[in-house]
Amino acid sequence: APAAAATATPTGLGRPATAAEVAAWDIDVRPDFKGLPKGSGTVAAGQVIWEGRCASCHGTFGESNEVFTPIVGGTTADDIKTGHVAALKTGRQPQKTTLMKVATVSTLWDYINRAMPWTAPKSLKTDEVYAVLAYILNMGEIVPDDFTLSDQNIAEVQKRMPNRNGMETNHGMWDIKGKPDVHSVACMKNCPVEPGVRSTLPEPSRNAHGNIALQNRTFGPVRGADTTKPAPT
Amino acid sequence: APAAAATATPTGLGRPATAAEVAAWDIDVRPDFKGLPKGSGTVAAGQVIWEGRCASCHGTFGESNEVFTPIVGGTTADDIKTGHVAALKTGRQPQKTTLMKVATVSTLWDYINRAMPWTAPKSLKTDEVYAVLAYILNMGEIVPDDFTLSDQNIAEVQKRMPNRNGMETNHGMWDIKGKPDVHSVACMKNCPVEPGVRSTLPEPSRNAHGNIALQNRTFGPVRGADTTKPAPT
Amino acid sequence: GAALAGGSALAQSAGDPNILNLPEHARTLGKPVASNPYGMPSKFETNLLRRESPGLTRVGAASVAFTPLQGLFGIITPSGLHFERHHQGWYDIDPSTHRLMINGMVKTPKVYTMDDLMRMPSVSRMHFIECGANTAMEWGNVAVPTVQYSHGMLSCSEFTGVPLSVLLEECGYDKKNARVILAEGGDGSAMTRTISLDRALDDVIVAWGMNGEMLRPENGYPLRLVVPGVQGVSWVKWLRRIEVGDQPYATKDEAVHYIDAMPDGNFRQYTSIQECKSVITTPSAGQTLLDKGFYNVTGLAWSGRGRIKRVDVSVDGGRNWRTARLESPVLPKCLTRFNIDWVWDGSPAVLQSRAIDETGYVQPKINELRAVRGTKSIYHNNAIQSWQVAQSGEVSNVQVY
Amino acid sequence: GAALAGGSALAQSAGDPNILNLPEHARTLGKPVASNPYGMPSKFETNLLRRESPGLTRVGAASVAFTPLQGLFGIITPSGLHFERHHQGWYDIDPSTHRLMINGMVKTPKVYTMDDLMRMPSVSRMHFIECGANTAMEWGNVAVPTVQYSHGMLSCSEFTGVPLSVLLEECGYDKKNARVILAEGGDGSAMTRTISLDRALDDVIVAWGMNGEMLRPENGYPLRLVVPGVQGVSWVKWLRRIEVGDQPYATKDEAVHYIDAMPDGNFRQYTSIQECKSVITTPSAGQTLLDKGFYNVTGLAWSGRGRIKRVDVSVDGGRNWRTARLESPVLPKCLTRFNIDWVWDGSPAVLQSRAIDETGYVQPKINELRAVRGTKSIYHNNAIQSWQVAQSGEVSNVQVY
Ligand code: HEC
Ligand code: HEC
Ligand SMILES: [Ca+2]
Ligand SMILES: [Ca+2]
Ligand SMILES: [Ca+2]
Ligand SMILES: [Ca+2]
Ligand SMILES: [Ca+2]
Ligand SMILES: [Ca+2]
Ligand SMILES: [Co+2]
Ligand SMILES: [Co+2]
Repeated sequence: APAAAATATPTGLGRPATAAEVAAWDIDVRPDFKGLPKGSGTVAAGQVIWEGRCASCHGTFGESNEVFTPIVGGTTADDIKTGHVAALKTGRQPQKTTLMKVATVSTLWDYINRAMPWTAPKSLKTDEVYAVLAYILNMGEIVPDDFTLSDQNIAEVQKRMPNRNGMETNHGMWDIKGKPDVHSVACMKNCPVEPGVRSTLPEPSRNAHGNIALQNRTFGPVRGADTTKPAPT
Repeated sequence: APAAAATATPTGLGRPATAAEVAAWDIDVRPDFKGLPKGSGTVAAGQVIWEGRCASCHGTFGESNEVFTPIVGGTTADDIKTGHVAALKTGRQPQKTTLMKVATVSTLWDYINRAMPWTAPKSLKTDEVYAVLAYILNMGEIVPDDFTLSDQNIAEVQKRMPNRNGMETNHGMWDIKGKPDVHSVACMKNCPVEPGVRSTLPEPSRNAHGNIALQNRTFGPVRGADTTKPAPT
Repeated sequence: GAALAGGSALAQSAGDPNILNLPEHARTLGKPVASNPYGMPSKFETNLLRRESPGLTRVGAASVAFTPLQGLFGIITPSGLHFERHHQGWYDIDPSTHRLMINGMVKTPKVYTMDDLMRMPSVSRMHFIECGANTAMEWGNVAVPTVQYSHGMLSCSEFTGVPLSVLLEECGYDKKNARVILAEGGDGSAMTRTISLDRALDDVIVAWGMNGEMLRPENGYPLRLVVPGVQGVSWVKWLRRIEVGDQPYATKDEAVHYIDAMPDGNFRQYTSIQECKSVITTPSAGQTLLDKGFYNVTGLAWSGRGRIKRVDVSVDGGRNWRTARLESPVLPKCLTRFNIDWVWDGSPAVLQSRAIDETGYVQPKINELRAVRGTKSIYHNNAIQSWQVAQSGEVSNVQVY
Repeated sequence: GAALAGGSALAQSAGDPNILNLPEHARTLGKPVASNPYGMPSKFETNLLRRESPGLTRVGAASVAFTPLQGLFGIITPSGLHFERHHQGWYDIDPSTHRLMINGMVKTPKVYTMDDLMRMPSVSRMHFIECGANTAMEWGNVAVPTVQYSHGMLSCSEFTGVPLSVLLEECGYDKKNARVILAEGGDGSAMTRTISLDRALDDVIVAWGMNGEMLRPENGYPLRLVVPGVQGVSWVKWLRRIEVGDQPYATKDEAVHYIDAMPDGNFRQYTSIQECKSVITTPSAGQTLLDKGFYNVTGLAWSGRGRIKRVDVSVDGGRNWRTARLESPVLPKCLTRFNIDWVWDGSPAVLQSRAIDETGYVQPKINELRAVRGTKSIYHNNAIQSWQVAQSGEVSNVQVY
């Protein structure tokens, strides 16, 4: 249903944005670094920021999963060469860290700049974002201890991102007319079914969401199961 | 959309009602008096009930419009003869009372029995309903002072109801395929319009529902008018 | 909006402080999920409430609270703002004790619990409900200041329940002699209404669901009748009983009220169907336009006889009309939302909408309605509504035809 | 229900005391209208709430509250029970201070107030919103006890707003070179997502209305993007900015999350469309059937690629299937409610539903999905859901294929 048909009349509503307004809000940074402001920060300066304003949530080494999955870990020197994080294939590291997944360093710059620290988003200065990102990359051994990250050298750092070659977009889920990857058929009678029940709810999960009896109506076609007791047999 | 197509299977749900259950709930009384229980009550007994349990709301003579439109008034001896309440046509009595409108005495019996007194519905005994209805009819001069209303003579009383011939059902609003009575046409260009504005909101009504400014959002395409002040000109 | 519309003042300044100074919510952490396990509207939305019309009724338990149509969008009425009309107050009935009885001209009179009913084959349908007395106050002259009071006995929801036809079938209704059903409520008024068997077997639903959840107490929890296309009083709330019969019951609300006073002094009885109608909800009376320029004129159209086919809008009091866009879905006996562009040039205007349903019936002007039904009527005023826009931008309720 | 179903015990007694002893609400006066000017559900409905899944997330402001699908009807989600997913908490933003900026590859970057936007040509449409992570916990094995937690990041509403295409047109977007838009939120996370220009010009809405009233604060009041068919995270809430661009932005939530882990160790990026899916909501896991006999099996089906064409239901774990009834309306990128009869004979059963959309795509089994995408994925699990009914009547979450 093309919505453009909604009107033929230009409304003339809204007004031109001023340059200062666009500057205040247009903060996104793209993979090609369009939008990245000039600036720089050292690993050492980043460590100070990290320990003062980030580590309480993400851990001293970015390893904490107290508030979120770990940021650092699971990448190797070899990954930096190949641009493919090997652990993603082997499954050796089941908990995937940010550095294992992220392909584009711009993503981290953009996100830290717009959203971190979590309780005081947009409070970092530009150079502080460079610095703390330098420190994260240093923890991931992507940049050396004496590194200064800047708008001038970030494209070089991109070439060392461990999972920079780890993304593919040749799938059917971007375009509405894209080709699905899974093809099922709608059999109606005597359809093939593998025997037995292949997976059931683990017993400890039965009551892990509270008593389900209290999450259903007390009338109607069914009652919620009393999950404080084992399932009747 | 015929909903019957919803299922082919008889569900077998529900259970037969017992005779006592049907008796407890099947209280309706039809114009042909189907459903009317045996019993009787005098005008005199009705007056006692009326004055004790009805008059506080409806007035001693059923004339009050404190809680509702008046019950008694506006009918004449001639109406009782014709079965047409003349005041409905002349508009002499703008406030229409219950007795001016109601065509069927069963309606009153049924309603008083199911719903009155308002704060204690279904509290009247059968004979009490007969009695208080007798008294209302007496106030309307439909039955004499010494009358005893009963299931035996109520059909006779029906023949004296002032507006018993006042209803018509030859309209198109009962049947979904009924013929509408008003026929407009959808003129599109240079359509005939009577000149001027034919009616406007009386000034005292402007703020009679409170300040309309407080009944609209404080953003969006419009603002509520401040009706504590006169309309701007 | 207006204040900033010029743009030139702003272009000279650095810009809007609401942009230049990042708002607090962009710089802080918000509230956790499930802070409100059952959510409510914003604190900035408290002007839109169900409200009574002072003087219309004398007691609040036999009264009306109107839906604030002036601020609503689309066709679904938020359940918290669904209009209320009670005759003996409302209750919050314990569903485990609630019963539905079916009796009368049936092979087996039956009793159903909510458990029974909610196991039965169910349907979900969107329908409008309009009180037969909606717009009653405007039969003669203009009387009320806003669309909330002139048209707010109107709501629309998605209802879920078992088709009444399924229940009647299972009780073995008398196919040869039955003509009507009587629906009876469990409230103090034990509200009763006669409904034609034709309607009962068509699309009437014994409903428990409204807009995805159970009915609200004010709307009949746990069970009400949904009688699509028929006036709201027949949609009996707190439904306790259905009786199958062979003649109408002339209950109080179909023998003393909801009867239509005709010019000859007679009343029409058993007028049930809500005929085709529409109203512009924004801009509408009591609202003031911000400025000259572009506006989206929006409103609602509906018909008790089926689908809306077309809605036309006039901005010159009915001389010239343009056809509005209808939003989907367009469903039978359901509200249909319409929208149309309008550029206000700052001079006085009179806005009107006119709906046409699938039967070809055209919503009439108030004088056309009065030419047939006179001025003493109360119910079933489906006339074209006129809103006058003054030079000040203030919109008011008028009659123009 | 069950206890009284026999009938013979009752026939001997006089009957059900809930009928024979008139309930209090039949003998008293109820409450006045507008007792609650903004109404709430019955006090008997408090079991149905938005709830978190313990252990799923670590902090409530970057978490999920799930919709209680197990107790809902029809397709409209009550706004108070709409699922919540925030990344940096929610806010109740003052609309008078809220601004929308459009910039990037446009002739004139613009700023709109809520006043401006709500004057623009608006549309109202019903659409589902599903989080890309809905049913994520079930990719490998069964993990959660009820449909609230397995499928409850799913809601459906009627949205009202201005088509994004209208805004882009008026700002003069670069028709030759533009490929995508970036949508940005006004919250702490300033959530950003890339959306294809194709979607943006099709049916995307800059919306303020939800189910007839303004958006709820938890759902982006006063402005959110509605991106029909696309995963919920792209429906940016508290929308402050749209940038037109010529390449994707690889924002955090499309470069680190909402990416699909494939068996070869790669991720699929920019997977947006929610493919065809369905689930039976009643009876479902954690519910116990009252008794043998008739049940209405009901559920929801939806597709990000268009309309639902058909839903089949199996009660024997997928060996045999029957086609369910679809309730109207059946709208593109909207929930569709299905219903089907089932007589439970008291023996174990496995209930499944399978949806087919208008493209002919058939909802897959979990093993078919895993055969292509492996077991490490999180997002876009649209597999057929199995509910096992035990002899006791208790329903539980299983995988059968
Ligand atoms: C008070 C807790 C807190 C503090 C302090 C904090 N963060 Fe975070 N951080 C979070 C949470 C919670 C998330 C996940 C947010 C979401 O769900 O979108 C997150 C996400 C991130 C991510 C994205 C990780 C991913 O895989 O998505 C990065 C990078 C990050 N933080 C960096 C930082 C930096 C740099 C700082 C300090 C300048 C910082 N954080 C301070 C709580 C915190
Ligand atoms: C506490 C107030 C109150 C008391 C006491 C009361 N009534 Fe009523 N009565 C009302 C109200 C209010 C209505 C209108 C109800 C409605 O809106 O459906 C009404 C309606 C009626 C009507 C219908 C009138 C019409 O035109 O619809 C009749 C008849 C009636 N009452 C008779 C009685 C009788 C007989 C009694 C005593 C046995 C009684 N009332 C006691 C308040 C009262
Ligand atoms: Ca930009
Ligand atoms: Ca180091
Ligand atoms: Ca009867
Ligand atoms: Ca006398
Ligand atoms: Ca006549
Ligand atoms: Ca691959
Ligand atoms: Co009414
Ligand atoms: Co999500």
